[in-house]
Order: sequence, then structure tokens, then C-alpha cells
Amino acid sequence: QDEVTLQLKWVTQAQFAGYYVAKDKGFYEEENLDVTIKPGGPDIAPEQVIAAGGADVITTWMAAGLAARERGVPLVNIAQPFKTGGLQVNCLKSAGIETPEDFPGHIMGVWFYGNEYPFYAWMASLGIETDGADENGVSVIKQAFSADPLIQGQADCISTMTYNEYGQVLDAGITEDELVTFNYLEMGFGMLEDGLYVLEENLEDPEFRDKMVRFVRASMKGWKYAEENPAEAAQIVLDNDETGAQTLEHQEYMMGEVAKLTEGSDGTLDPADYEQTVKTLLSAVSAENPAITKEPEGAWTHDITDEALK
Amino acid sequence: MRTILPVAVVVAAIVAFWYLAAIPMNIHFAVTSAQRAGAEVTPESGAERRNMGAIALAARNPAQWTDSWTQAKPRLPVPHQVVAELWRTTALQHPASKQSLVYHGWVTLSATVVGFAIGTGLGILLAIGIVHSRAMDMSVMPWAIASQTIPILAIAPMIIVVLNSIGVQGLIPKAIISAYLSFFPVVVGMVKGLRSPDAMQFDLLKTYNASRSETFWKLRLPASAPYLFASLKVGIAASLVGAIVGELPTGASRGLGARLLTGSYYGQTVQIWSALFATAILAAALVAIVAGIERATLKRMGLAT
Amino acid sequence: MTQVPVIESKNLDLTFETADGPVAALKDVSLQIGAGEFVSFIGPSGCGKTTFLRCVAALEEPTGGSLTVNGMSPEEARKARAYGYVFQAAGLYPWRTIAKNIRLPLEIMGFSRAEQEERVNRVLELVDLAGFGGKYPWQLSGGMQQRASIARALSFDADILLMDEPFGALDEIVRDHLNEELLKLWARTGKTIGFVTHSIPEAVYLSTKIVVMSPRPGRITDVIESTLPQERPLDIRDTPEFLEIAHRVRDGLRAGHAYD
Amino acid sequence: MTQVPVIESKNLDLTFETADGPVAALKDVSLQIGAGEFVSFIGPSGCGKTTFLRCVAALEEPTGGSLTVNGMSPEEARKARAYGYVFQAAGLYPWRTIAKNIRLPLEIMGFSRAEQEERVNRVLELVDLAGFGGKYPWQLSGGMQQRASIARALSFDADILLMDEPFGALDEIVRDHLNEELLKLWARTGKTIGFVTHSIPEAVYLSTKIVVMSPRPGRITDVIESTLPQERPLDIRDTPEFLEIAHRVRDGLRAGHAYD
Amino acid sequence: MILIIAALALWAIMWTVNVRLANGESAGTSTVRLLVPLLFGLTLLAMWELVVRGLELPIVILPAPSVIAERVAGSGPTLWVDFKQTFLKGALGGYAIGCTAAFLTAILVDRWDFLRRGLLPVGSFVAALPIVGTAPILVMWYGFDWHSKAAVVVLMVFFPMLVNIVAGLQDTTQMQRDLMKTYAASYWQGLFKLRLPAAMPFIFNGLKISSTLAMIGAIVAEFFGSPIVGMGFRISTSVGQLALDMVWAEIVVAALAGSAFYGVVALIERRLTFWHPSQRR
Ligand SMILES: Nc1ncnc2c1ncn2[C@@H]1O[C@H](COP(=O)(O)OP(=O)(O)OP(=O)(O)O)[C@@H](O)[C@H]1O
Ligand SMILES: Nc1ncnc2c1ncn2[C@@H]1O[C@H](COP(=O)(O)OP(=O)(O)OP(=O)(O)O)[C@@H](O)[C@H]1O
Ligand SMILES: Cc1ncc(C[n+]2csc(CCO)c2C)c(N)n1
Ligand SMILES: [Mg+2]
Ligand SMILES: [Mg+2]
Repeated sequence: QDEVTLQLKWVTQAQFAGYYVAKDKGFYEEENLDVTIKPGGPDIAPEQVIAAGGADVITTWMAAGLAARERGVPLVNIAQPFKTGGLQVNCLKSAGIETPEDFPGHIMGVWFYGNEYPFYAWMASLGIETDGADENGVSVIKQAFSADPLIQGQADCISTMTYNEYGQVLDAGITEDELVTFNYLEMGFGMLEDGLYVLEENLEDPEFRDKMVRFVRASMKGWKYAEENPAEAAQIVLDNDETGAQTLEHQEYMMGEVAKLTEGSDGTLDPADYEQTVKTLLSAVSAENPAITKEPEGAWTHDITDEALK
Repeated sequence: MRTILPVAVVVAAIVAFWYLAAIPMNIHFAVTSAQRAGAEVTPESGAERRNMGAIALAARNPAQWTDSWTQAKPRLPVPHQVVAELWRTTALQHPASKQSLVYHGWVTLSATVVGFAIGTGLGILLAIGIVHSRAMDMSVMPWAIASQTIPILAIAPMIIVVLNSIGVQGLIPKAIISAYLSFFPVVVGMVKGLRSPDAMQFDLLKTYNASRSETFWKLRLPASAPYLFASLKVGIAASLVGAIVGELPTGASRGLGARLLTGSYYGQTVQIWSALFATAILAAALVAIVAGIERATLKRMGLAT
Repeated sequence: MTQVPVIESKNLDLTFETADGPVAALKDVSLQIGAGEFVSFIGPSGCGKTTFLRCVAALEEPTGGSLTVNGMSPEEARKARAYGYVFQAAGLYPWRTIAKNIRLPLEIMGFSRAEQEERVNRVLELVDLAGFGGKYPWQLSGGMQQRASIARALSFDADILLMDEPFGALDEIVRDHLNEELLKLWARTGKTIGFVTHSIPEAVYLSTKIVVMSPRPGRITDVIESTLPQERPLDIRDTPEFLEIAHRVRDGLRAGHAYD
Repeated sequence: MTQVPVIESKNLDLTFETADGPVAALKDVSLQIGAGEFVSFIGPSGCGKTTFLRCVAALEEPTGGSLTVNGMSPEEARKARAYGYVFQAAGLYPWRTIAKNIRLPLEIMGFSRAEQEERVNRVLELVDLAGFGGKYPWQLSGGMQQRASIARALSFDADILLMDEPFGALDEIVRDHLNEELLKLWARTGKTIGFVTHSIPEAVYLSTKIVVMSPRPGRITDVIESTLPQERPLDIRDTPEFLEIAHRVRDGLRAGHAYD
Repeated sequence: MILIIAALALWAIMWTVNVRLANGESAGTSTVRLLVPLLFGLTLLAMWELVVRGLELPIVILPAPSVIAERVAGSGPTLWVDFKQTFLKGALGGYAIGCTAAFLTAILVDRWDFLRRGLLPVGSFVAALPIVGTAPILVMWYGFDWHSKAAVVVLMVFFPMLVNIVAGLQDTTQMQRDLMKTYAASYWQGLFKLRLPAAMPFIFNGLKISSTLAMIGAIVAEFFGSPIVGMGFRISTSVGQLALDMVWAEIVVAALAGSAFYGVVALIERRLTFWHPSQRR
């Protein structure tokens, strides 16, 4: 069996259900692979891990992947299980926000750690400054981990994932009609989320390519299985969560939402989505948004997915 | 015995204050959920409540006070919730289950102990070097102090990644971070201890024409024992902190640190607090064990009654 | 008493380099001590008594003059373990029992286990501490501790015994008692003893030779050969002979003393 | 010397409760001290000299008998700042200069700035330390420190001076000197002095009355009224009269002494 | 490979030089006292540089000191605003509040022994709560700005300070206390004229320990939520952006500021407790 190490971008949760399902259901084994899945966390940059040789393949958002590429870690997208993105901004209507024009003067929670690029691109296109709350600017805070800032009233808008924090907001008793939701994709600042990335130089090795082909094939099989059997997938994720902190209820919710994002993808990257991501990133290059400064080249390949889907 | 009553009084005061403080802390959510369940609350508008002070809101809605002690995800969980969670995740779980704090505590403890051993060993060796070599004394000491001003949480991920890349994973990276935090108190205490004998005690050995190693074994080392133990108590607590910090970037999957972190991703405050208390209890136990060894050793050495 | 000199110092100088400039602790000190003599050093604080004894013990390096111990350099004598040294405070290691404290030099000098045992018992008896070997230092009174430290210096049977105010911290009555004991011990063993003290009666009572020193720079102002008999009961101290010697010592002291 | 008693103790008892059971430090101590007397307490270690002085100073609570100071209870006398106390070690606060140390009681007792200044200068002169006021304690020799601590006790001019082995840590020569000074000071000020010592010559030289104590439980074995004249040069110590008193003291001591 | 060997050779040479210096004639002078650790540090830096270049480590793993230095020089304004936010507001604010609170508590605790016996064990338990657990809670309670960072710092420094001050206030000899009693001094006179001065060395010991804790606490707390300025914010964000040179630049600032802070406290200690034997030379 060939060994493959996969570094996730975040902790074990249904966001990565496909991989856990593939492992648990023996899809990897069928491909003669022995896959180790390493959970991530806020302190882990998968790009750094793969550069140091700690993983063969990582999941990350394309913005971070392209940024790493510019900084000398030549990552290549080999598959894109997430067709659409789940990143959105939720604001409280009670804070007086209905449309983006209402933002100035408010506090907005943003995820940093490589996730901040679409936000800055969006603000740049709206002409809203991000240096403090006044008539033409917003005050940005680095939002950590959870949906707390909105629930606790520390921010008027926060970043959420449809499949995670949004659910936590609703759980906390804030109803959907108390909220305004801005979806980055719908606003044209979409950015490809969880994709699979490897180091460019490794792809030159046919043995490695072959491994990746099998890996992607099995992973996609896992994803499709998870979409069809959300309850079972959630349970598998729960079984793989070593912290023992996850609840089945929340993972089932998450699986349901994640399935909506993976639904349209067979793993093949849609170049149009790639173009939109690059456009978003390039649209507001600044000190706060140094993701990429020039059009990347060779940042993706269809070779693996083509081979895998044959 | 003399301490039990005062401690009990202080703890009782803290617990009472805690329950009181939980009311304003949790009152917003308590009132909102009560309203959703159909209760009469003042003021009725959610927006108005949001802009209102917690204490004022609590004063206007005394009926919701008890609700603020029973929430699933309170801002401030109350003592009985924390105790119940601790009980649920220790006594009521199989110790090897990942739901069990015993299991996570064990994961953290093993890294702590290994890190403590490395840190103590390194600290003692450094101290021996510093005491015996002027060059080392002058060169190393300022940098040892400087090393402690580096935020370990910032470099922990890099340490993990670098060690990972050379194939070291699992317990050892965590233990190294833990050692990084614990070596310093040991160096400081041990240097002090190895230098604690007075000039006369050294001169005595000189009159016997004792060698450096004899001086070390027969004078410096025994004389340093009280200092060493004092630092070990600081060191083991630091080791525990190090192990927890080291758990955050190792994929945050197992251990008390991981529990703390995942608890905060999902706003599970009760889980955070119980992990916090589990950590403090573990720290207290570790310090108590070192203190016990200290007492026994010093007694055997005739340095304590 | 004109044997071969055991300790011989010629024009000995010692200057300490300190932050405030050089301090001349010893200046031009010449002295001969024969085998079996009991020599006391007396003088005001800071006159260099300790320094001289430390030079003999090779704990301090003279900056001028010559000094021999048993015909060797002090350093060689130290390596040959030619002397036992008793410090002002007992300086017992608190983590060792009395017996183990006495055994310390024996361990370092590589005596066999059996011999260690035997010697420890012998000297414990010698200083009247038999039965206290298993006690820790802090379980003993000051006087007993000081006797233990003497036993420690005696255990390896060096011919020379150097004592730096060994009874300085004890009260007068205990001190009287230990003085008597020390004299007996000296008579029995015939060792050469160098003894630093602040007390005039003590010096006169114990010594065959009293060296009076004056401070800054420390030099010898008087060397008094005692005319007292070998046999000295405690109340010899009320005899006119004793008082006369004491008077001479006091005069010598007063001459060189600056009071503070 | 049969004035009104300044310090009067009747059947005074003091038993310390310790972990090992009660320790009788003082038993049935009766004593009268008149105004202007210089009373020395002498006795072997642990006989309760310090304890008695501390009772007088209200630093210790007797468990039986009665004790008055200036006709008041010791506690009241303390509150009335009736005495100055000099401890065995100088006990100067190292963070204060000598002058500031001496000023300490004056600050506490609320003297005006100007008066503080004046008194400090006066007592500094009195103990021969003029010019050293700006130094820190550790910059002075032991003898000078001890004099500073006496100055501190004198500064607020209490009628009683209690001194617990004030010169115990000093060498004999410095001690002689300070003894002389102390006598002069006493003569000049006419204070009542309670003085604890281990040294027989010191006790005899200084006192108008010598209280000899014996240990366990501490009791008074002898009270010797001195027959020495008021005027006492240092070499009074070689007179037969002096030696006789010393002898009597020594006998009293020896009687109650257990050596260790 | 050559560079690695060069690093080792450099080490050997520098170490020999240092041994010579430390044991040489002028070892006591302040120049040598400064020179030796400086040389040692420079040697470590040079070795780091050589190893990074020798092994051709990518910047996202470990940047070379020269790269870090360049970043420090090039990002002055950013580093300065971060420093202001984290150190001047968070760390110093928390340090001041924490030390003051500990001081006042220590005086209470010292006055009532019952409190001391009750509070110290409980306090040591609270002090064992790990910062990575308390920081998110405090951010939740005190908001995202520096107040919550200061709160974390307060929590970190309070107990070490309390223990030290309480120990210091009790570090008087029986004789010193009796002296006060013979003057019939009041409680406050005893406190201000005896116990507080006597406690100074302990207080400074606590202040020194706390100075490094304050710096670390303020930075770490920013990992758990912050405005978009601050050293902790920059470090965590830059890691995500793989700008490791920026991360290290902030670490350098942190270490410099922390060491300087420690040094300043030590200097004041020297000034105020010159009388203590440990400070006399
Ligand atoms: N290591 C040293 N460095 C500098 N000066 C020293 C040192 N040791 C002693 N001295 C000085 O040398 C002089 C002689 O000191 P020494 O200890 O020999 O005196 P002493 O006669 O033994 O005095 P004491 O009776 O107080 O023990 C003193 O002035 C002392 O300050
Ligand atoms: N606080 C105390 N608790 C218990 N026992 C005490 C205490 N203070 C003194 N003692 C005991 O009381 C007895 C008398 O002590 P005290 O200090 O008065 O003796 P002393 O005559 O001053 O001795 P020294 O000459 O050694 O100073 C001793 O046996 C001592 O151990
Ligand atoms: C510190 C921090 N950064 C980012 C997110 C947002 N987030 C939610 S899920 C996920 C994984 C994306 O693949 C990410 C990045 C967070 N919650 N906390
Ligand atoms: Mg000496
Ligand atoms: Mg006494």
C-alpha cells in the first residue's frame, strides 16, 4: 500500500466528511492507499506543513494556495471538491444594516489567517475604508473561531460559514429574519474554497501522480457517498473526532450544508471559477490584502482529475 | 487543618459571587429565550434589550434569574454546571473514551512529564555548565532570560512544523515546547542552589584537596536540593502550560488543550470551563506530587524535620 | 622547643586587590613554628590572622616572601593533606549526620570503608560525642557542633591542626570547657596547632607561643613564649603569672589598635 | 541605692508552650531595680536573661507573678515609651542611613523635623559617630553599627535602657572600648540600665548590681551588689577587688551550668 | 555543506574567544560583561544565517536573520503601531493594574492571616488556569480591544506578584519587628517604615517575573480575537499569509521589548534596593 498524508485546514468536522468517509468505507484501501488524515486548526498553515514535507497533499482555500505560490511554495490545485463557497457575512438588522451601503460606522468581524482576502476585495469595490468606524469606513476586528461576537453583541456583522457558524448563530436564538446575509459568491467576490493541493515538483514524479489520481478518485467517491448518506457521514466524522467535543446534531447540520457546496463538483476545477478567484484577489491588492500581486501561472492542473475520472 | 476553614470560607465566597455574577452575564440570552417560550419580559423589543445594561435588564426580569444558571451555552457557566460536566466527563465515561477528560488529561500529562524530564535535565546541565564555566555564565544567562520573552504560542507551530519535517511527531514536539517553558526556572534555581554553599564550605573541601567532581557531588549538589525542588514546583506547572500550548498546533486533536480549543470553536463554554478546571486540578496534583517528593527527600537528607 | 620548623614564614606579604584599591592584609610576616607547638594568633579584627592561617593552608596565595609547611610549599602540603582546618563556625554539612560529616574527608581521601568506620568512632570518642554520630547537626548544641568539626579535622590524622576562632561563637562557660578539652587533646596527640582567637585569656591559657598582630597592614607586633607549665587547670587563670602574660598581650594589642 | 524601684518583679513566671511541651523559661523571679542603677544579667545560654528583659519591655507576656515598670504595667510602660531597647545584633535597617536609622523612633513618636535633626546630631556625637550619619549600616564596622544602635535607643531619651548582649558580636578590644564609653554615658545621663551579657569581666566592670541566673527553669541564683567605685578605669579589672567579684560570679555560674 | 561546516567552525572560534575573554584579566569590566553575551548572541545569529543558507530552507519554514532584519527595517511603522497596541496598552496597562491589585490585596492578606491562609491556596489554583483557556473567555467578556489583553495580563501577573509581596512583607526578623514594638509603633507605621522597605527585594523579584509574563500574555491573548492591529494579531495573520519574515520581525520586537522591560525593572531594582546584600558588589 502507498502511504499518503493529507493535511486538513481545520479541525475534524463534516467540512471534510468526504475524506473521512473514503477512509472509513475503505475507498482508499480499494485504491491500495494508506491515508493518514491530519486535522488542522487555527495554528496550522497547511501550506507551511506541505512545504516542510509534513504532508503529501493538503486542503486549503485557493486564496491561501495562490498566496503561498507567490511566496515560493509552488502549490498546484489538483482537484476541487467544493463547487461553490460557503463563506458569507451576517449582519444584524437591529444594528441598522440592510445593504452594504449601511456598513460604514459599524464593526465587522473578519477571519484572518489567509481568509481575509475576499473581504478586502469586496470592501475595496464598495469604496469602504477599513480603518475605523466613521461615515466612510468600518471597524474591522479579527474574529476568532466562533460566532460569539455577533451573539455577544461585540460586532454588527461577522463572517460565517453556511455550514458552521451560521448554524451556531441560529442555535443561539437569533432568527433568520433578524439577520441579513451577504454571500460572497453571489456578490461576485467568490473564491474557491476547499481544494486539494500538492507541490508542483512532486507532480513530475509519475509514481506520485499515480498516487494522487487514486487518492482523488477515492476521495470523490467518499464525497459522493457522503452527499447521499449524510447521517452516516456525520456519524463517521464524529467517530473520527479525537477531541470528543463534537455533537452529532451539529455535524448532521454541517453535512447537510456542505453537501450543497460539493453537489455540483466531480472534482474537476472549473477554470471559470478559478478566473473569478484570481480576479477577486487581484482586484484589491494592498498591504492588508497581499494575497497575490500578479496573475499566477500553472496554479492548477486537470491532469489528475482527468485521469481519475476516466 | 488550619487552612481548611479559611479556604472553605474563601471558596464559599467565590462560589456565591460566581452565581450572582452569572445572572447579569447570562441575562440577555435568558430573557430572549424566555420571550420565545412565551413569557412576559421587559422590555419587549429585542433591539432595546441589546442596548441595555446587563444589570438593569437583570433587575427588571427577576423571573429569569434561575434561567441564567441553566443555559447550555452560557457566557459564564455556574459552578454546578462545571462540576456536573467534570463529573460527566470523568466518572461517567470509560477512561479510554475520547469523551473522557481522564483520557485527554492522560495525553496532556504524558507530554508534560516527558517535557518536564527534558526541561529539568537540560536545566540542570546548563546550570552545571554555568556554575563551572565563567564563559558560559556570562554568555548564556542573558539569553536564557531573553528566551523567556519570546511568545511561545507564536513559535510553537513553527517548532511543530520543523520537527514534523524531520519526521518527529506525536508526543515529542509537544514535550519539547513543554521543556522550553520548564527549563528556565530550573536553570535559575539550580544555579542559585549550586552556588549556595558559602565560601567556608568550599574552603573546607579545598583543605581536603577535593577534586571538582567531588566538590560537586559532596557539596554543591546536596546543597542545591532545596533550591532545585522549589524550581521543580514552578517548572512542572510551566511544563503543563507548555504541553497545552503544544497541543494547539499539533492538529488540536487530543489532550486538554484540544478540548479547550474545540470548546471555543463551538461556543461550548461549559466544556471550556471544565477543561480549564481539569487543567488546574492536574497542575495542583503535579505540584503536590513534587512537593511530596521534596518533603520525603529533604527529610531523608536531614534538611527538614 | 627548637625542633625543625613545621611552619616557616619569611617576610610574607599579601595584598588583596579590591575594587577600592589594594588592601595590604599581611606585611613582612616572619615566624617559625616548631613541631608540637601550640601557637595562638591574637589581634584586632581585620589584622590578618585569618589571612595568615589561610596562607598556611594554601587557601590564599601570598604576594611576597616565602612560606613552607613541613618543608614543602603550602600548595604541596595541602595536596599531601598535611593539616586539618577548623573554621570559626562549625560548618557541618546539614544534610549529613555527624558521623557522615566526620567521614567526609575520609571519603575524599580514599580510606577504606572499614577504616572510615573505625576512625569516625575513634574521633567521636576523642571529642566526647560517642553516641551522637547518627544525629544531624541541627539536633546538637553549638558546642557539640564545634566539637564535631574538630573531630572532622582530626579524623585523618594530619600532624598540623589549624583553627580559626573555633570557639568564637560559643558562650564563655562552654568555651572554658572546650579549652580544657583541647589542651588535653593536644597533650595526648602532640600535634602542632595554629590557633586564632580574639580572647586574651583563651590565648594565654592555651598557648606555648602567642603571636600578637596589629592591623593595616597586618604585621606581628609581639611574639610571647609562654612561661606557664604544661599542666594547666582552669584556675591557672587567676595566677599572677597568667595575669602578667595577659597584661603583656593586652598592651601589645592596645598599641596597635585603632578601635574601629 | 534604695530609691523607688523603677523595675519591680515579684515571683515572675514565664512558661513557653511549645510543640514539645511547656518550657519554663523563668521561674519565681523576684528583683528590684532602682532609678539610676546599672544591673547586669549573667548566666549560661538559655537561662532566661533575654526572656526577662523582654518581659520588662512587654515583648513577652509573663504567665505568673507581677511586674511593674515605673509603677505601670510593662504594656503601659511600652506605650508610654518608657525605655530604649538595644538588641544583641545592631539590627539597623539596611535601607536607611545611620542618621535615618536613629531618626526612626523619632519619626514614629512624632517629633518635629527640627527636633529630629537636633537629636540625631546630639546622639551621633554622644556615641562618637558624628560625620557618619550619611553612611549606610553595611559601610560601617560592627562596633560602629552597635554604637549607632545604642544611639538609636538613646535618641528619644527614655529613662530606662534595656540592652541584650549589645556587644556580644564584637571583638574583645572594641568591646573594652565600648564598655568604657557606656560607663561614661551612664554616668552622664543617670539612666537606669538593664544589661544582659555572657562575659564575666564585662558584667563586673559595668554594673552596680550583678544578677546571676541558672537555667531550666531560669531562676536567680545570686544578686551581687558591686563594691567597686563609681569611677572605673579599664585596669580596675586587674585589682583584687574586681577579681574577687568575678570569682563570685564565676562560682555562681559554674554551679548552675550543664556545659552543653 | 560548506556553510554548515563554516557555522560549526564559527561556533568553535567564538567560543574560544569567549572563554578567553571570560577568564581573562579584564573579565570584571563592564565592557567584557557586555561583550561576551553579545558575541555569543551574534555567533548564534551567524550560525542561524549559515544553516538556513546552507540547507536552503524556504522562507516559509525559517527565514534567515538577514531577511528578518530587512523586514524589521522595512516595516517600522507597522511594527510601531503593533507595539503601541500590544505593549504600551495591553501589556503595560495590564501590568500596572495587576501589580497594583496584587499590592493592595497583599496588604489586606498580610493584615488578616485568615485571608492569607484562605486566599493563597485558592489563588495558586486560579493561577494554574492556562492562559490559552482563559484568554478566549476574557475576550468574550472584555471585548476585542486592548482591555481584554490587559485583563489576561492581570490574570497572569496577579498571583506571582501577590505571592512575592506577601512573602516580602513577612520577611522581617523578629528583632526588626520587636524594635517597632518597643517604639509602640502603629500598624501603618510598621508597614511603611519596616515591612514595605523590607519587602522591596521580593516585590522586585515579582515585578521582574511579571514583566516577561506581561509581554507574552498580551501577545497570546491577541490570538483569540483582536482589532486589526497588534503584535499577536500580526503574528497570527502573517503566519496565515506565510509572511514568516514578518512573524519573526514581531518576535524580535517582542523579545527586545520584553528584555528591555525586564532590564528597566532590574535597573530600578538596583536603584531602590541597593542596600540588599544581593545587590551589593
Ligand atoms: N578576599 C578578600 N578580599 C579583599 N580583602 C580581604 C579579603 N579577605 C580579607 N581581606 C582584608 O584583609 C584584612 C585582613 O583580614 P583577615 O580576615 O585576615 O582579618 P582577621 O584578623 O582574621 O579579622 P577577624 O578577627 O575579623 O576575623 C582585612 O582588612 C580584610 O578586610
Ligand atoms: N519564643 C519561644 N518559644 C519557646 N521557647 C522559648 C522562646 N524563647 C525562648 N525560649 C526558651 O526559653 C529559655 C530561655 O531563653 P532566653 O532566650 O531567655 O535565654 P538567654 O538566657 O537569653 O540565652 P542566651 O544567652 O543564649 O541568649 C530557653 O530554653 C529558650 O529555648
Ligand atoms: C481563526 C479562524 N480562521 C478562519 C476561520 C474560518 N473557517 C471556518 S471553517 C474553515 C476551514 C476552511 O477550509 C475556516 C478557515 C475560523 N473559524 N477561525
Ligand atoms: Mg578572621
Ligand atoms: Mg539571650
